[in-house]
Amino acid sequence: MMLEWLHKLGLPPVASVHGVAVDVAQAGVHWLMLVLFVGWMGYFIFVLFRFRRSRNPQANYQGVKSHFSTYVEVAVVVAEAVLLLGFSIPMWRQRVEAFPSASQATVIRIVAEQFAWNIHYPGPDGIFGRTDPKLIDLTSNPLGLDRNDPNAMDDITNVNQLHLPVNKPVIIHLSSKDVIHSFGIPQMRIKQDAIPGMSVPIWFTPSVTSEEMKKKTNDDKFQYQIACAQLCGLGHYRMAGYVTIESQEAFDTWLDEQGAKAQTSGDDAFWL
Amino acid sequence: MKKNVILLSLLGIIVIPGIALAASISGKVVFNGKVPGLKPLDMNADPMCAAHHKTPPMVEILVLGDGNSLANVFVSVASGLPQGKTYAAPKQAVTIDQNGCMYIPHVFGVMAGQPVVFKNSDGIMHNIHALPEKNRQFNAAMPGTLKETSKMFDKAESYFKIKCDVHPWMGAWARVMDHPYFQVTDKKGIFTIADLPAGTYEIEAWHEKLGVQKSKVTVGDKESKTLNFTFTAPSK
Amino acid sequence: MSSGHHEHSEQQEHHAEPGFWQKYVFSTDHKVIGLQYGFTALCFLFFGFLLMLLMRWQLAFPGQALPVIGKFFSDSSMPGGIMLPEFYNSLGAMHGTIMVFLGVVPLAVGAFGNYVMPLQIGAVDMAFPKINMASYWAFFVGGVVMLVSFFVPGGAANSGWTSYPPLAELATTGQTLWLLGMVFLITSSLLGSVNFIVTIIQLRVKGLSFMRLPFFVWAQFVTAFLLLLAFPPLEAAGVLQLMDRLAGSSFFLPSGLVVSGQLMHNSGGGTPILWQHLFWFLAHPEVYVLILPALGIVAEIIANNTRKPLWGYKSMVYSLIFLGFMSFIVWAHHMFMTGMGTVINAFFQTTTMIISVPSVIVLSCLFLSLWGGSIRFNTPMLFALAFLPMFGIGGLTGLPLGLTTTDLHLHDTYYVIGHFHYVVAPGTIFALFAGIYYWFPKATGRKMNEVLGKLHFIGSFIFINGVFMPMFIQGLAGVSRRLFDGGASYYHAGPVLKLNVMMSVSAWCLALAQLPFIINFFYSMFAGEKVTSDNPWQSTTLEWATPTPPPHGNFTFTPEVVRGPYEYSVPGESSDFLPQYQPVKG
Amino acid sequence: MSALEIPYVYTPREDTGLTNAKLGIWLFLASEVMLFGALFSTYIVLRVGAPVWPRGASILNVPLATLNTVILISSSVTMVMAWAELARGQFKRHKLYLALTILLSFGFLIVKYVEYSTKFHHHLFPSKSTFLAIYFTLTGLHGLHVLGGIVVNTYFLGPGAKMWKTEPQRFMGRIEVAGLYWHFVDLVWIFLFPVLYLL
Amino acid sequence: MHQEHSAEEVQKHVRTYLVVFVMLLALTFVTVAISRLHLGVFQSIVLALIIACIKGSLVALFFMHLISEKKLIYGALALTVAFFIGLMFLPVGQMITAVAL
Repeated sequence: MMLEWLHKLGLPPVASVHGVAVDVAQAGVHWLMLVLFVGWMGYFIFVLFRFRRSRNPQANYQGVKSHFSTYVEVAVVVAEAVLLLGFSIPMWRQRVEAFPSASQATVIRIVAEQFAWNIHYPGPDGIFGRTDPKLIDLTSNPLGLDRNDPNAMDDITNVNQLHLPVNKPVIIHLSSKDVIHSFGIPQMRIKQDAIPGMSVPIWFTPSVTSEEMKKKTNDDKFQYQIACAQLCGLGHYRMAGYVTIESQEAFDTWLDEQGAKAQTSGDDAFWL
Repeated sequence: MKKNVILLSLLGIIVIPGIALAASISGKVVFNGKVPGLKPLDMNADPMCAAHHKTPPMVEILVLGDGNSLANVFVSVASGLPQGKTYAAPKQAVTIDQNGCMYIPHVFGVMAGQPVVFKNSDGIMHNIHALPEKNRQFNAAMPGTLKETSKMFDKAESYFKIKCDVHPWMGAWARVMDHPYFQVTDKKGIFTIADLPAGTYEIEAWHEKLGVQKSKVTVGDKESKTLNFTFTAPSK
Repeated sequence: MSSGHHEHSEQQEHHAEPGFWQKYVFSTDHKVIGLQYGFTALCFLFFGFLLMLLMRWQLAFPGQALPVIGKFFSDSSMPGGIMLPEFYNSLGAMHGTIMVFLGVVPLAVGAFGNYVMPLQIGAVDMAFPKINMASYWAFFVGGVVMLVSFFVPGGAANSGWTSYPPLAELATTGQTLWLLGMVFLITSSLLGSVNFIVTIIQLRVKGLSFMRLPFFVWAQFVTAFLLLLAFPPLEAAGVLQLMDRLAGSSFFLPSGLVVSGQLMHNSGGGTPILWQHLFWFLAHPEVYVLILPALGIVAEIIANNTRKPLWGYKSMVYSLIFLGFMSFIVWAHHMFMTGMGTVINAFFQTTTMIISVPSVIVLSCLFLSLWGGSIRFNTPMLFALAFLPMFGIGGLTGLPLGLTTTDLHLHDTYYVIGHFHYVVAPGTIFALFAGIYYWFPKATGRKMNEVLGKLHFIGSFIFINGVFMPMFIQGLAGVSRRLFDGGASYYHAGPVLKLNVMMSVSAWCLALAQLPFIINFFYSMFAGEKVTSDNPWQSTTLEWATPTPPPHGNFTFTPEVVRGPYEYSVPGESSDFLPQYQPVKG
Repeated sequence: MSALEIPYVYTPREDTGLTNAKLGIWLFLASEVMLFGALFSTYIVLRVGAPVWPRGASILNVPLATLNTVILISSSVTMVMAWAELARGQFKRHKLYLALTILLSFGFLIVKYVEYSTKFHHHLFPSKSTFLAIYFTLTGLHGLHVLGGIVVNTYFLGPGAKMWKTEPQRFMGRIEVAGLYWHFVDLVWIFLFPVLYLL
Repeated sequence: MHQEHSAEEVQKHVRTYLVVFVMLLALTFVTVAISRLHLGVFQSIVLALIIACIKGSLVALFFMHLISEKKLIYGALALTVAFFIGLMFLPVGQMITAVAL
């Protein structure tokens, strides 16, 4: 029920496997908050009314004698402990330690920059080509991919267009060229800072395709987006990436297209 | 001393158009060699940009006209101008438009102290990140609702890049001149440098990818000479 | 100190009347310094508030020219009245910095701490009056530096109040001034905190044991320790960032940075995460620096206006100490999204949950103190009462942010903004208003107007919730913070975007609601109702035992404390309050 | 300015056993511990994160630093002797020791100056590596503390010494406080020396 | 009242100071000598820090009279040490255990 309320308030529909558990915890913690707040407020309003000066001219030196508040505090501690030990810590462990094996996942590098997301697919060989910041050219080679590296031959890169197959775990190695950005897809309940000098892996499993989501939300314009969550400069507010979740077949087709595009054009390294 | 310079330059402004008339150098720049199959710009990164173009525009590192005439070559007088002479900057602004998520023109020259107006025809946010070395760098955002903004470069400076960080592919090349004898070739590859005093000049032609070529030419009073440049891609 | 003391000081006053400069500007009197802090901080608070009003225009109507006022701004900030994103970022960064470091802390600690605390412990002044003065002037210089930074090329700091590198290190000159300003502010805080601790420990009058200290003094005591030990790491971090900016070192910069397509030629080897550690090592305790004095003020006012002792005074004190201690080891919950391993993550989550317990205890004690009271609804009490649920909302919404599971969705969204603003704005700032109304008669000899005060309260209460409550909704929708267009670029923000207008209108109404306060403040200072007694609220603590306003040296007698701080409505007594200094009968 | 009689300036408070200044300086030193602590923490983080870390001795001048260590330790001794002589009522000898302390502090700074200028001469700047950056930051900040100590001690040697005639007890307290600060500066160096130069 | 310092008492103090001075000098040379032995990185760090801690303690205990200080000071310093340890180890701990590569 709480989850329905939260969705009504604005919580976007969930679209990843672990996101369901995040929402359960979200609902749980908001229940705790609501109960506490309503309890406090009920008591508060009653007390303000009951013990106003005109009604109660003589204050009582002792005040409350019951131990009810202690029980409440203990209850709060227990609830917090449940949320912490039951949900939060195990969930984090799963996030950062239980990575799916690379062979069963879509593995991608994402390199953030002011103000774009560079997406890097390893191509059919599954190996990312060598990159070198010295080779970066924003028009032709924004990732600084070393074209002489055999592993780089079939690599596919693009800016801001992230395509992922549905129901298959995704591992993203996240880094940044310049300042700290933060990679977040609200519907996936995922967020991670992209920090220069570090490569942080995250993983999730998208469970709803873009098309399904369009039907579900009754909105043809529905669009998954990467939202930058960390102030990264004057263009921070529109550092959006576009995410398409699609069936494995559609994804493969798209990837082939992209690969073909990368192959046919630019026959001479000089012009790349 | 300083006064003298100012006086002299004032004199120059008045005198040049009157007396030292109209020698001119013009010519054509062509590209020679195998024309590479260039990639179109991938503007999917910002759907609003992609929507501007029916077909994706080509990258601008090599813009050719009929007969492989080469556009976007910056042709200027490199040396030979009278020593110590200074040239006043025109009041009229150079205008750069941000249109279809591209800079128009792609290569431009401006005189030190001359205003540069950046227009935003796109109605989406761009930022103008100028990366000169001698002049002060600036990084100015232009939200969609801001239609134009005026900037100025104070010192003469060789070629530097101006780019948009919101749209990584967007780049323009600029050069700040201390004299008015320069032109950027159009798609026909044609340039004309007019109103030169008689003398021997070294003319420089620069292309962002193909480098610099220089050539000497002597013009007499009211004489017009032709000077052509041919750029070739380096062999592997 | 003997009874001969005040004769001595009177003599002094007779033959050496200090001049205007020494009396009001370079004064060493803690009360004058407190008022100086108060006025300066209120000005900064007002200024920081104005920055926010500007931002709210842009958020409600992105890209539209600001009417009338817009044209007074320079082309580098608002050409034609249209705000530029870099100016918006400046406003954001400086709003945060000014509100925290130049507004709330100086008001809560510098002003109330300085004015009230020595009076409450029966001291003649602070332990080091000259250092006290130096502390104010360091603060003042820091503030001036911050203000000046608005006028340098490129504008003021625009990398957030957290100044995360590398962004902050690539930023314009304003950032250098920000760092310099911070060094002054930190120095000021350090001088102040040493002074506070020594004063509280050493200058308590006879009989005033630690467990008889008013809760406000306790709050200042713990706060001073937080400032003393948490601020130096930020000073170190500031020095390191200055080195990076000015000497070209790479403490916070890894190698291979490519900015705008250009490879940077720094030596590398540093890490941006280090800054976050050093920054949050201060900035988390800083949150408690903001909130503890507020709790202190509220406790004083609640005890006074319920006419009964605080419920659970001792457990409140112990909670306070525990809170202070724990606040040093929770900082990395601000950094959950930096790629933390399980163990450290679990550690910081656990400490974060633990620290919520003493907060709940203190808040519960304040709520329970109301039971059985005889509640007077005057203006200070209204603000103090409103503080309780507001701080409650602020505290509760901290829970989903402290648990990484839920934080995964809420991190760096408007939920965070809503959360800490509830703690600080309707929380702390309400408490500070309560304090101003409460102690105004002591400082001026006149009461503030009750009608205007209540008007101020009602307006503020309604509109401040109108500003901040919708932020939780936007946050749940996943709208990131610090967005120049308020989220218009994102699909998922669509359904909650219209709230921006409502929030902005509330903010502007909130500004209007401050007019009664400003009028009241100045009107009452000169023409308010004069108090007939030194103790108009019939309070028990020592500050009310002084003449009104208190002279240099404070007390006209040597106070001695014989009982706890909140002996109201003691059974069998004829009066409903027994001041701490009133001798025991018989 | 009408002087107030602030208690426990001269004599310790009974329950705490401390004068205001004594408590104050220790609190100040506590904050200094956190300041240098943050910088040492920075050192650890940088070093752990670095693929290679140079041995200090390969870049820095260990003999000079050892000399400086000896100078600073000696100055600490002269400082504590200055206080001890005051406690014995030997004001002249106190002045001698205090002067010696100041002299040694200047010696320390001169050696530091020599060290810095050779570094600059060889183009070893903070921008060169994080090791040099933390070296310059730590020693620079420490040098500023030495400078601060010189200012304080010179004041007590000069104009501040007048207080010995009027309020000897209070003057002794002041010298003790100045001494505590000075020993702390020495103590920081004792850690800086091995951390930067030897490891 | 402030404790009066008798001549013998001070004399005793002075003797301590000189002993400490000699020890500090000796330890300085020991630590330099050890660094010349080129032990393993770990051993040399541990040794150097142990020696530095001894020297630091000597200064704090005897020059700064911490050996006979009041409880209140001990309390304040204990607090400082606790936070100092947190500051020293938590950041580096976080970085070592980070999931980042």
